[in-house]
Amino acid sequence: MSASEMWNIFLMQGFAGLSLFSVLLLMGLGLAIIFGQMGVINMAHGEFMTIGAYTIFMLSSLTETYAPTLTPYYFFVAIIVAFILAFAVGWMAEWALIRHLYRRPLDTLLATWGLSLGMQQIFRSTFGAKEVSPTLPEWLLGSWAPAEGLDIPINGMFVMGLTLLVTAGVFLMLYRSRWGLRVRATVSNRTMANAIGINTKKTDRMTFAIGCGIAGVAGAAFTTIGSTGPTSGSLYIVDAFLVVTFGGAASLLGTVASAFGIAQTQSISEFFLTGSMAKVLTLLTIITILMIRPQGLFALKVRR
Amino acid sequence: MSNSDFVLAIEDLTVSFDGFKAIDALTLYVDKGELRVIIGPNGAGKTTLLDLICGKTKASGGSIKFKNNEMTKLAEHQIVRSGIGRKFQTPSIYENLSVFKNLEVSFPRGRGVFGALAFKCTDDVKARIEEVAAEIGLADQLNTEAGLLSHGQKQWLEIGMLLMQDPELLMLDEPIAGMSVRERELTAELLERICRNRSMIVIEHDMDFVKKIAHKVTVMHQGKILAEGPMDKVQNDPKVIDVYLGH
Amino acid sequence: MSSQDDRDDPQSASRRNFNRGMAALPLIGMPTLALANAKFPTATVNTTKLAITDTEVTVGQLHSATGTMAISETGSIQAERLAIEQINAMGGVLGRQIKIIQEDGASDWPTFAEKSKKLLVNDRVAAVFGCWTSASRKAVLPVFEKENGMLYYPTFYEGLEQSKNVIYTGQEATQQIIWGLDWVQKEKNAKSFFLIGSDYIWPRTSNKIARKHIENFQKGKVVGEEYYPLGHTNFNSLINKIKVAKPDCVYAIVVGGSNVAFYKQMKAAGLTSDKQLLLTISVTEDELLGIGGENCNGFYACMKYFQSLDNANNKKFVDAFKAKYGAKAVIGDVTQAAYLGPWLWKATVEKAGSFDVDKVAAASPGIEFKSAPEGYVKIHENHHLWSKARIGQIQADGQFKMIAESPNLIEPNPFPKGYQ
Amino acid sequence: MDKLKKWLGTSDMAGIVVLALVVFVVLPGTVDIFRLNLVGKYLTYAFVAVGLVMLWGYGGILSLGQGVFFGLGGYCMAMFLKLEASDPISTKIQSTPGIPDFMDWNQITQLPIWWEPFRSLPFAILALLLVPTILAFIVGFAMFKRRVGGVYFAIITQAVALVLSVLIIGQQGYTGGVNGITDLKTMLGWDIRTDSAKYILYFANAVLLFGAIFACRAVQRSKLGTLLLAMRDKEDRVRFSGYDVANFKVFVFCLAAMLCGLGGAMFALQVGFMSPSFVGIVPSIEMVIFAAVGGRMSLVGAVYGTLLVNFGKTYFSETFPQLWLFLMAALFIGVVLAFPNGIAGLYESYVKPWLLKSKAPRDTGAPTAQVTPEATPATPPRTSAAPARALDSAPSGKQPDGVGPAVA
Repeated sequence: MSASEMWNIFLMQGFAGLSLFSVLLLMGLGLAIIFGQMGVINMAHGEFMTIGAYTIFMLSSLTETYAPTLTPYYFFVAIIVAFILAFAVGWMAEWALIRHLYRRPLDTLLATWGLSLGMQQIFRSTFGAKEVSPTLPEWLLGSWAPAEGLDIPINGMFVMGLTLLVTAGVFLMLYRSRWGLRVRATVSNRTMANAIGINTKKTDRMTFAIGCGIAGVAGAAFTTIGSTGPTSGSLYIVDAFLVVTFGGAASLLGTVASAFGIAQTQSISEFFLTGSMAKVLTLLTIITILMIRPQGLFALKVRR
Repeated sequence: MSNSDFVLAIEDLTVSFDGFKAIDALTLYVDKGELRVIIGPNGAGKTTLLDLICGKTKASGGSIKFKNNEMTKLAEHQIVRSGIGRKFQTPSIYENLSVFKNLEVSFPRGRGVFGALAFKCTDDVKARIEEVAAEIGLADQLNTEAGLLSHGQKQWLEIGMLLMQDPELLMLDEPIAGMSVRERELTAELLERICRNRSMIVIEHDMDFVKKIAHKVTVMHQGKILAEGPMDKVQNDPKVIDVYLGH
Repeated sequence: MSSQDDRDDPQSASRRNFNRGMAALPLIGMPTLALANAKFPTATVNTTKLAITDTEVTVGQLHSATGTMAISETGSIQAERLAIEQINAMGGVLGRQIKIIQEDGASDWPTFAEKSKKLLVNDRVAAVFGCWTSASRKAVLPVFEKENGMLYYPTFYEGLEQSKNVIYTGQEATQQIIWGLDWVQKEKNAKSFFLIGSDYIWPRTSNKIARKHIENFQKGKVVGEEYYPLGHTNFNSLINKIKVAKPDCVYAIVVGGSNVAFYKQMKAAGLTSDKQLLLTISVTEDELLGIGGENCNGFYACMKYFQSLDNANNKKFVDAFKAKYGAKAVIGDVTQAAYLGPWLWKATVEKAGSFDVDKVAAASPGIEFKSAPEGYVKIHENHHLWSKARIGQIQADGQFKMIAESPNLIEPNPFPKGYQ
Repeated sequence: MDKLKKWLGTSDMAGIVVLALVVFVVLPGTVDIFRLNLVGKYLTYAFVAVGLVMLWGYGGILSLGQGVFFGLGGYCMAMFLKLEASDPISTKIQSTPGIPDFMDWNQITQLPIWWEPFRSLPFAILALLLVPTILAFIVGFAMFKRRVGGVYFAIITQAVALVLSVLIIGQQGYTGGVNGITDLKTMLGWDIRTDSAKYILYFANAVLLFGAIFACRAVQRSKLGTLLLAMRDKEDRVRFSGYDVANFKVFVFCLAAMLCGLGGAMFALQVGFMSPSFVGIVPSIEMVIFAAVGGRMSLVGAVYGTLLVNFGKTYFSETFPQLWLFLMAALFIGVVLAFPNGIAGLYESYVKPWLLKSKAPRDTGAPTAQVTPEATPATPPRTSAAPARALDSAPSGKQPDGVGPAVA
């Protein structure tokens, strides 16, 4: 194998790691907000992603039927719609379910697990048990080949760009907006936040819904690289939780770092080992590190 | 000076949280049988100091010697077993259990897993529980669920739980906070009685109460000791006045 | 949507479809009904207390309607129901209408075992059409052997099994693998192969057979063999490994949701059919629904049936299927194999003149079904089917175009010597 | 009659006796052997639920990896049974007779060394109890000593479950892969597939289950049980009363794991196979719901919960196949929102007062009698997002004026 080929593989493998990183980060972000900031274990996170995926499917079918000329562009609109739909469902879920359970984090786990079962069955009844394939814009598929033998996946770049955008957005919102201030105040001292006039209930609902909305965006973006079916979202849930926990739950920066670390470990070990063993190795590494450092990579040090 | 004369000898103790020095090179000695009161404005590091002594917080530097044994490297339960008892700021009792069970659980026997499995509430345990219950004024409440007690009674119960272990050093964090006047008086009497054969460290804000119980007073400010001595001397110390009234 | 039809109220659905079946098929059976029962009194056709009356015979249907496997098993449920309705419209089996008890295995193997036991012990069904994954079959097999039931199993599978109590209407591994590999070697001049699979028994066993065949018989080379956990969604590293190894042919046995991720990422990495030859035995029309034909067009699949097969039997079958389940419904290899089950059972019962499982099992070898959508099939001594292998090329519309077909029926060989 | 009512209302033995009647008399007397075998299968899950009452209800530790231990116990048993079923004569069509069929399919020509000891039943029994316990010890020791708790523990156990299921599926030559270990036939020559064997196994299983309940009850009534409750409430107070809190948590985690192992082994015996589908995350969470439905504080309730959920699952999936997932969802949500203490809680708050209408003193000493609806089941770990207490703040809010103590 020639040096340039080696170099190409090296570049593509590096990109594979980055692309996995953005996938993990994008699915972890919504959870980082819900789990990290609010302490709610949302087992239905995957199903909120599925909402996003089915939104793409519905809009692609609509576009194909009514406005085929718009096919190359509907995707951007669809992502926004995915956010809105998942946000709305999240809003309702918080109102109906989550708000009663803030004092019992482990019970949110059971309740949202139930929610996820119900949502899966709704998807199944609405869209059928079989997987569907949304028609994606042609420009999103395929690869960009800047040099002979070097193929950079366009969908990978798209997901990466989207992740960058969403992450920046979350950081801005959390650290530069009134909402972010309210969320952080509520997280660090709920009673106090209440006392100084923050409507913590509203903040909670908003936070949960935004987390769900981001999950919807992630689900929408993943239609470019994965499947769309009633149980597609559940494929991501454990990975998402590990990313957030490993990063140190309350720290967004930790989520970013942990997504990066896990992605690199997995993608490099996958290259040198077989797929199953790479998965085992990655998980064992995470578990071991979490055992040694249970607070995750980034944690606040405060007096308790 | 030899440390061995003191029950507790703290030297050069330092702890920092992300660069903020909550306790800064603090040195403090407590005599046998002494009742020491620590006062100081909010954020002075009083509670942190207790946390450090009982092992809840790990020191960044310095030493804590209890009966001439180093405590900083020990785990919390080892520190307790060597004779240090600590009461928390808010009453920390087992609300779901009866008063009797609260005291029984605190009895220093069967502390290992299998010891606890084999533990029997024998007559000597019962006698001890009744004795302590009488001391803290809860003798007729033994079967009450602890969560139903009044705030003051909860504070006493926690003190009682510590007494079950018969510690040589007892540390109380604001024992009379939230108590009525009558309860305060009773608490003061209680502390005086239980102090007879052990040393105590008490954190308190109420100056009348402090005056009533303290043998010696230590004033803390910004993680350091500002003044130390009998109450009347400390009260007139200009530095102390400055800290309390200045800003 | 379309796939939900089968889960409507079964009564109304079957009545509706019954009428359709009546319209579609000649009414030869009806007049003979009374006569048949006189000819086949219940006491003689049913000596083992199966749930059979003078007018009715009960069979079981055991698939996952829920859970992760529902994606795959829905087609089988539909096809079996269609076949049974058609049989009923023709007068049933030995003059008896077939009644179905459907159970949900819920993608959970112990549930399959539990439900199979319920069907055999409590419901005393004469035959069961069901299972999809090897794991579910392995879970129910001891139950069928112990309670002496009859299972018609539709999926192509790894082989290494043969039971008196099972008729395997899909292909076993060698039937699907060997001819296909020979075809890519001969027609596409493939000498080096990269084997990929989801990590469980069917892909692993199939790849083992493929490897033996490539190395020992074709004198070719296997340049890589990789397995990924079920549900894995990230294949970029694997794709880079393929790029490093540069095989003439990628041999892919990825299943479930992973399939979609694999082909989408292959395309995104530039490994499209004009650059890379790929042969799969795990992608049927059902999987293409999820993957999207445009994401893997030009790749090849080897199996015994494609919806686009051009023969009269198949045309009738596809029309009936679409009439019942909607014009958008697709039919994959397993769906067709599931459709064979009830028909083969009917033929066998009629040959044996009895519903007794022992007699049905004994009468099975040699049973032919000439109007099978795939052409012609025959049950072998070993309870598998003789069938052809076919190569289809994936089209952008989610259908296959048949490129080649084995000249003769291939003999099933579940315990292939030299491949173990 | 009144006496009976009173006894039913006051003694926690009453629940056990009623359950024993149901399991030993009513069910075997009314249902056929097929359904009874199903009940037997459910009762093996009840071991897990009983373990969860100890671990989750009492210890406040929620593990989402109990399936791991159930699976390990089951695999230990299944390995023994499989070796017995793989004698050279009945496996003579294999290329290597005398080894389990799935090994032969995977070109393994010799029994792996770590399979060898499983030819011995005593070893297998020891292993099915100890393997889960030891794994629980390692995981528990590492985590509890570092004070990982609550949500974090749940997520890490989930990851452990994932690792183990990927491993078992990936190493199919040694484990049977996704199919599991199937076609188990005899134990020491005794055919476990016959109806009479099913009866015997059902009763053996029930006896073991009651043994487990009594053992757990003994633990609950010991000081250790009180300590567990105390720890769940105020972990720091227990620690500063001189107890090494982690040890107690490790103990109860090991206890629960051992019960799971036992349940898994009984499962393999009664159902005749073992598969990795128990090891994963989904079954582990389902097992938690058994305990939740029954009442996380009640051993007997956990058994009822297990039976109820599984009957429901079987019934609804037979009768309304497309509705049963909704019903499961409703069950999860309903139990958490409306009945946090499950069946046992309903019994406590409705049946018991009715039984006690003729006024009887309440036994306050027994921990089983205390059920607090709002109790937080676990304290968050030190690093969780729980708000830090403000430095040196005095307790706020009005406190009720207490009655003065009777200090003489």
